[in-house]
Amino acid sequence: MNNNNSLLELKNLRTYFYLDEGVLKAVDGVSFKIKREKTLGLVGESGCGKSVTAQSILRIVPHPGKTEGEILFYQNNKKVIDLARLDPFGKEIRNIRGNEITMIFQEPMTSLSPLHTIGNQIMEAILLHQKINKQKARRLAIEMLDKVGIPIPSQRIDEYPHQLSGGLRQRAMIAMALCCKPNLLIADEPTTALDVTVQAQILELMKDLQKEFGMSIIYITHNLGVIAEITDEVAVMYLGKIVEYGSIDEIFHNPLHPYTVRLLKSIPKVGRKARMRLESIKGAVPLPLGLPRGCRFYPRCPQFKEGLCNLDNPPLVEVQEKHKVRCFLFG
Amino acid sequence: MSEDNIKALLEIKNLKKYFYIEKGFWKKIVGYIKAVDGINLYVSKGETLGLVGESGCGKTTLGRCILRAIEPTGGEVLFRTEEGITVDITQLDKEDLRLIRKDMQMIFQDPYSSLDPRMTVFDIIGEPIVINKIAEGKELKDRVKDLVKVVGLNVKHLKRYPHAFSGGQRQRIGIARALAVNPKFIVADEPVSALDVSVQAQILNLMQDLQKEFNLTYLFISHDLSVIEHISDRVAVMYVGKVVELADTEELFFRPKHPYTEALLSAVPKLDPRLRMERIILLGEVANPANPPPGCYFHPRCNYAKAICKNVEPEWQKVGPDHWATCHRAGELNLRGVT
Amino acid sequence: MVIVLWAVSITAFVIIQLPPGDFLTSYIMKLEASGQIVDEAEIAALRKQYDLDSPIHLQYCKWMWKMLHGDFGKSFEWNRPVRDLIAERLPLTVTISIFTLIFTYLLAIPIGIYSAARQYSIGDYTFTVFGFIGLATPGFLFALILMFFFYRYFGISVGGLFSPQYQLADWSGAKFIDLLKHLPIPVLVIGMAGTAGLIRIMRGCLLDELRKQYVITARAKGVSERRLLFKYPVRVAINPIASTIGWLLPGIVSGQTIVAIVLDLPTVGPLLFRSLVNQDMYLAGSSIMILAFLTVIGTFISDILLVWLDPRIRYEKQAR
Amino acid sequence: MLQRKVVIWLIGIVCLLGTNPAVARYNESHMLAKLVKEGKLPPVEERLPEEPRVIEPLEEIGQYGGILNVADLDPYNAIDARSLRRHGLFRFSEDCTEIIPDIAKGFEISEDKKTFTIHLRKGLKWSNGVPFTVDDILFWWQDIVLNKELTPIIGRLWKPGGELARFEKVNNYTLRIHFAEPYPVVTQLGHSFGSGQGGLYDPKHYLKEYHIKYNPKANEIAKKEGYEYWWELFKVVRNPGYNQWNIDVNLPTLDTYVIKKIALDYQVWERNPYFWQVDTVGNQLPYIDTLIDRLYGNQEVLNMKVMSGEIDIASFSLLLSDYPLLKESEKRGNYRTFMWKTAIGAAVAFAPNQNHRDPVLREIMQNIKFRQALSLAINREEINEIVCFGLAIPRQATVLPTCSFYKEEWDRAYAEYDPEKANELLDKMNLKWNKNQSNRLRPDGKPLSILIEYYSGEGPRTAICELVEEYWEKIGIRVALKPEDRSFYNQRANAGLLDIGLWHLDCVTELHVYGQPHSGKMLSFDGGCGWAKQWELWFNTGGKQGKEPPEEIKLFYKDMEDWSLVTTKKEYVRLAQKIFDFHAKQLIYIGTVGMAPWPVIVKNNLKNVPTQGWWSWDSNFWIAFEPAQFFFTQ
Amino acid sequence: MKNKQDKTSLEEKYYIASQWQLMWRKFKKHKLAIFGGTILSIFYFITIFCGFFSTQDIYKRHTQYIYAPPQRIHFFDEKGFHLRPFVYGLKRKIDPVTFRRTYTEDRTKKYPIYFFTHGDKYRLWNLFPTDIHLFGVKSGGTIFIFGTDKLGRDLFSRNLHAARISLSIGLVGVFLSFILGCILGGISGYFGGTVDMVIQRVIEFLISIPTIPLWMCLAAALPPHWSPIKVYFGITIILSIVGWCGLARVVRGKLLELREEDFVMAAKIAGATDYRIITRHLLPSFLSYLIVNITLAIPSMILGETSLSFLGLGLQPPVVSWGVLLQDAQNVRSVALHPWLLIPGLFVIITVLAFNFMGDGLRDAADPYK
Repeated sequence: MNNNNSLLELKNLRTYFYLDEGVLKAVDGVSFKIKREKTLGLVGESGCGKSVTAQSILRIVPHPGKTEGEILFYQNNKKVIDLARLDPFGKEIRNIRGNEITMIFQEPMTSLSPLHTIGNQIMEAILLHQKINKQKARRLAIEMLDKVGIPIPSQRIDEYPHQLSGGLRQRAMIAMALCCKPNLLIADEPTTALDVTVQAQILELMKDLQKEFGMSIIYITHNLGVIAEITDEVAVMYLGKIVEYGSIDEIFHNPLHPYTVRLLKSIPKVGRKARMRLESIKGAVPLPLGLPRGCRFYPRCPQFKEGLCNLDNPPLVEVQEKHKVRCFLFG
Repeated sequence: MSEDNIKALLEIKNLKKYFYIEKGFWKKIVGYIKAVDGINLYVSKGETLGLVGESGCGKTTLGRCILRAIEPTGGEVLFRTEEGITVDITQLDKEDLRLIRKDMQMIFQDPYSSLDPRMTVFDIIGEPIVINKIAEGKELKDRVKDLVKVVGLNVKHLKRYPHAFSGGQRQRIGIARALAVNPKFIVADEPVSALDVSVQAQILNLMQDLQKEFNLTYLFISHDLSVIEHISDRVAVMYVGKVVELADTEELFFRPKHPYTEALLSAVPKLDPRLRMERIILLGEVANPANPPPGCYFHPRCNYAKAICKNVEPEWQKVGPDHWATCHRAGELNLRGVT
Repeated sequence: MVIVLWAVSITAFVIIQLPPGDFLTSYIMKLEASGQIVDEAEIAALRKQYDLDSPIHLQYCKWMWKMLHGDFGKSFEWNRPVRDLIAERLPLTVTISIFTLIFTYLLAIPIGIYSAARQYSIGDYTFTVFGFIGLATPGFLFALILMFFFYRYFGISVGGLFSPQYQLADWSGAKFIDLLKHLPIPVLVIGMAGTAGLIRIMRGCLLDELRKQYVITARAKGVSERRLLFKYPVRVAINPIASTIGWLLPGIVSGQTIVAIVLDLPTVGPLLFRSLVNQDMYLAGSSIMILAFLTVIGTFISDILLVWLDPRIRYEKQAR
Repeated sequence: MLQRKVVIWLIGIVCLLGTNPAVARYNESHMLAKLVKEGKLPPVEERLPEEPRVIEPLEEIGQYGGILNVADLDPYNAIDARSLRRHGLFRFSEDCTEIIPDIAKGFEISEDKKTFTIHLRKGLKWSNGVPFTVDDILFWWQDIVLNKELTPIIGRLWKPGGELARFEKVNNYTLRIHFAEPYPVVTQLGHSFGSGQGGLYDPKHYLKEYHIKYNPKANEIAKKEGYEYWWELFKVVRNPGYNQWNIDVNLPTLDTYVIKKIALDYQVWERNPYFWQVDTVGNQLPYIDTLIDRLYGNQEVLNMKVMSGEIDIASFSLLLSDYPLLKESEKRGNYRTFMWKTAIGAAVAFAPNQNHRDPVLREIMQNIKFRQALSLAINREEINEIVCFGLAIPRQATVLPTCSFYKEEWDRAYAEYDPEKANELLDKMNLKWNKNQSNRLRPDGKPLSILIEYYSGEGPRTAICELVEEYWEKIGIRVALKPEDRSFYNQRANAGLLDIGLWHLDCVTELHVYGQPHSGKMLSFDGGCGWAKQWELWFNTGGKQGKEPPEEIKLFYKDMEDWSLVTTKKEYVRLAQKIFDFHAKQLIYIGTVGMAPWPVIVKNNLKNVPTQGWWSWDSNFWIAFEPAQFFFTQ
Repeated sequence: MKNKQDKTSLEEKYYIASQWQLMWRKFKKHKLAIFGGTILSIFYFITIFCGFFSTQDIYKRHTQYIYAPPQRIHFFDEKGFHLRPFVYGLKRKIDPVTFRRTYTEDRTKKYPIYFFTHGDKYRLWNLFPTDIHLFGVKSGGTIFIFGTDKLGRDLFSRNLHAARISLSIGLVGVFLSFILGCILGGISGYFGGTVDMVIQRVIEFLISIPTIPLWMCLAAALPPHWSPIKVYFGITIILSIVGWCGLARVVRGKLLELREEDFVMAAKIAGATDYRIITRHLLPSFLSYLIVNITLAIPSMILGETSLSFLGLGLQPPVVSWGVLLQDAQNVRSVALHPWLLIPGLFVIITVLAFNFMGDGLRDAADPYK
């Protein structure tokens, strides 16, 4: 756990949205570390705050949102920057965005401007962060496109997003994210909108590229299968908080938090005896607006203890090395 | 297929649905998308037939064609009524269609757009009952209440509007609506894909329970192989408007005969980090149904493709007991199933 | 398109035939009003000369036939070929229209962008209210008030597009400058309503676009807010607006007739109006046809423009 | 500045001294003098006729030069510009009591009123230098009027008693016109419209080219110009002068100015180098070199142009109601505003339809008491006050006091405001009030109501109608107003479908009140009101169609016929008085206010314009004030 | 605990809130829209009782007060504040040179304003004869809040009565457009095919005809012997003939969009007839959009009426509408000397503005489910 090995550290990150209806605590005290060249999986159901966490890191939370806490970014030159203190519209953060930390999104169609060629959009990222001329940037972009497996990149570079298929578009997005050789890639559900066969292609590609570029990845998804496939460590989020955090093996083979346990059991698994009854979690994920006191999961928790869970918020306890749980069962 | 005809509740013969591509002022037809391209299937009473495939393969269109929610271009959809009469749904007039629809219902993918936001839960669930004049007045109320209980919703919430409910609850309302007319056959079009994982299990369980309780027959459409495997008795795999493989669930998952099925199975991420294995990575993406490749539509991505695959369209052939596939090499290949 | 134009041609013909009487009746009334003596005989002769005696459908066929050959007929009132009359008015009409367009766009687009970027700011509200007032004021009233205002407080006599000394002069730099001096009021009045509408459209479009995912992508790339605004959403939002140029042009030509009448601008609108009042058949009919043609063509241009501006549509069409 | 003025004055004095008509030395504009020097024009002495018309300047001898800016609203009614430059062989005096020779040197009417002799000026030339002779008049008569294609039917004016007039050329400068019957109406020829170009003469030398009789190729020329027949093109080229905007630029003229340029919204006219008028010191007129007529699209822009001083002289297109505004802007616009009288007998005259289709209403309308009551119920003083600033004359609809046969009592006949008496008259007619005293009832029990349909243009009709509506409602007549389009109103009037006709009463001056059947409103059964279309038809068809009028109307008709054939002054006055006595008694037309004032705008530096005058069509507007002698002080 | 109960009942209220209740919730947040709506309700309310609110008969002339400027209402005089407002008498002077009438306040004559006074007789809704007016002065005095016109008629009262026609012409015209647009747009959108194409072509054709000639031709086609009431309806028809095209397009577009919604499919599968689908599902769904469009179409009708009147094609004098009143004002003379004649223009602007504000708010609230 020495600092040299860390790339990014979140300390008590809070992102609240101040709405007319009340304060929406999308991210409420999230802390974790990402090591260099490792992949962290951020998993949770819709509304758990995983995407907002990613946006908070880059400081691109949409309008009524406010970010507090610390986001310590260990740059290559051993400088540490607290991203949370930067002006979200300032130059410093802009120099980091798309350069040292990059991001890819779920919907590759809407994430690319429909009116600009993919080359234009990739080159923009290059030209913003590297002092090279347009021709060089173009060559670089073609090279990147080639790397992400787009056939005939010198031709494709001048095409518009809608001319590409979903898989190719996502590849282009990845090319755009990687063209400045970032230290950290935040992938926000990059394969959710894709077919399984294409998803497999993209996952494979990302693994290869990680090896090649030696970057860290924060991989955000709701699909536990994908998490199992690609990550080294996993943080399970529920309603703005991390409820369990551990290595991939621990999470899948020794889940502790009732939520994680139930979640894993509720998913049908290929190759199991069919038509078995699934275990499910009662109720649904509520909106993180005006939440009850106590553990956020207790209304749905089968192991809920009256007078304990509904009064206090359980702390995140390290039960084992590399395995933390936020539950009174493991206090 | 013939030996199964007797117990089939529904039989689809050579069903086709082409969408025309129109162009210009005069709407000249310049081509067509073969969304459903000559499909043969049957569904037995009480079973769940899973229909799996990637986006754009035509599975939703097939589901809708069966109910004639959209007009099929050709083929037959034979349905056996309670009285044991077999009717061709594609040939029915409006009145008869309305009658037969009492027996066939649908559950939709999007729990948001499938409920009219301007109607209360009571009205939504009661609508099919009123339309088909099954009950009215107090009887209607009781019936709706029963349905609501059956799908696990609070009876007190009948006056609420859909906007008061979460996705899972909405899907329950949708199911209650489908059940309102006592159907025998339900087309479930991706009923869980828009839901959260934890809720998805609830709905799947509910559907299984209901199947038992009401002796329902499902055509379950999904792109998620794990869900399909979980719920189906038999599975049909679709690729670009055609069914490429059909078999019992276990047979298909463990002994696939079509390379596409194999690839599909291989591509599904396993829920176990220790099982990270070598997968079969297919090249490219699903073919464009408006402009499919010649021969076997799958051949450009197929690892086993031979010359014949590029030119000749493969036949729908029986490759085992209750196992059909559309592949030239289905007999010779030994493909890897789920391990 | 051809069908629409054909239908318009019939309608145009019916329109000019519909009011009671015809050109000759109003012509004779005018003569009598100014004290001329017109006897029955002359009227009969004129009827024959103007071909008003033949059945309407024959008149129509004749008119169409001539028009298809590029002959728009002769204006009864001015006794000159319709083509010449319209040609005399068209350059200034187009000039005004173009200036109005430029004015409208120059004003509306930045304000729209500002309003969207600073939604719910004081500036946004101010522009919104002003925009709506522009939309709500009847053009003729505004024109009249403005005209008097300029006369009273700046001593500028408004109306027309030239000062007396330049009206007769040939084109020269000075004349052009004189024209520019006279343009602001008509352009302001004509452009007013359109500007207000455009601001609303621009603002709405932009607000929609600003919420789109690709904006976030660009932001995540490290693009600055200003560049972000202009390179992406503005570009997208301008599309539907830019493409309206096509049908805005005929709209300005025909729709602002009332303002042109009040300000006495030497444009096609008042000419058309006058010809309609006097039932100057060929002039009115041809003007209507030309305007309708402009509209149809304008729509067509708009479509093309949209295709040209938006690669999505461009390729969609190609793909199909 | 001062120096310059002095110099100009000196030049003026020199001119005065040097130009004595007796010496037959003439002066000309610098503009023309230059052309003469360049040899492009013969000297002024050669251009002027032997006896040019000498005009005595109103205030002073003028100065040459300047541009006269005029504004009009309609190419057909470009009256200001037209009357500033048009001329006829004759013109009427300002008050329309006399005929004054203009282009012609003089005329005679024979004792028996059957022969009309015209004397032309020797040496008078068209604007291109070609001499103007009797042949030009004969060309008009023989080749235009008598040409079947150009004039299929000849108007009644030239057929007194049904027989065509006969034209006799005595010599190049003398013409005689013979009529079959005594024909005093021929004085109508004295009107400058009637005796102007296209009205009595045309440039033969120019138009020959387009006439089939003189040029067998005329049809081909017409075809080349896009016409089917020669006469179509001929008419266009000849342009009798209705529409000022389709004049052939090359057409020779005798008018003050010659057209130089026509655009859609303006015209440029330049002085006629052969113009045949001189002032008392021998300066060839006009003083002003150029006339520019601008066509404005609407009244308001025209007003603004006047107010900002861009227009030098204006009247026809102005409105009385704008007077305060115009007057207040005098300083800014640097102009003077005058109020002239108009020769209009009644701004609005009502004519109850004597041949109404509804028999009940017809009977009421034909009852003289009813018409008297209508007239008595009108508060003319108030109308005058509200609509005309109190400057018009509240009067009955009748001829102007300038007429030699005028009687004051006509003016006052039933013109006082006396609603009580009106009510009394209606009571006497047995038109009873309804139960709640709001409306009178017709004999058949229906409420008595009148629909006033009217053309809303020309003068303050709407304002007056709104007032009259109220006056008549006070005496129990329900009135509805319906403004209409002009052509539609005329259709309805012509068909005799109106309840009550309404028009302004013009043609009430001495020389106009009788004469042309169409213009003498008081002598017609129509007068723009269609008040007796059935009777008119009866007279026109000799009793075959229409309805037979009562005896008194037959008598009235006979008087009118007789009046147009009188030969002695005494008889003329006697019959006229008989006719207008009848009018005054019968109230065929019910007047409101007459001789309303008319605003006239003259730029401060424009001189020799009278401050007081008659503004009327009858005297052809400006022409009665010799506009050629208007000038700008430099 | 009580708090919680309140909250749940509030939530429950939200849950059982229908579309219109939700729209109202959203609409309430739009302050400008509420403002616009309030103004319009006031206008319409006054319009309904215009006889009562106006001070006099609209045809009553005051020959002594032609073109009198608006009279100021005072609370203070030389003696100080008075609770009862009053007006001073008017003194007329006619300029002997320009003949312009000028009016000054005659401080010696004071006319207090009384409420619910008896004045000119009128018939409320053409039914009940009465003479009660909201306010007025005792006989002998005058009260011209908006001044007088060329015949000395009270413009305040005339404006109120004009509002009746101008405000209703928008409603009636839009109602006609609405019917035409709904039926034709509905047919076009729901059934599609050839019918759709024909209707679309008709719309295109109507749109490509320049408005003014179309107006002129239609206005000329009105039988001239029609009474003012009929002309009024004729004008509304003219305005709506142009107006329905836009509405039909909206209806069609919305229908095409809604037709693809799953709940329509669900109803179809449940066996619902076309009629039921249209009336129960589609119509309620786009009704809110229609209302928005209608709200935004009314102002163009009102402006259209003024434009028609400007061209002399609209209503004519004995009838009073804002357009007709503006006819008197559309000249330099009025702008310069009698600017109060322009007041109807102000009313037009305010009304159109209010409609637009309200429409804006409605548009935001139209789809409460997004």
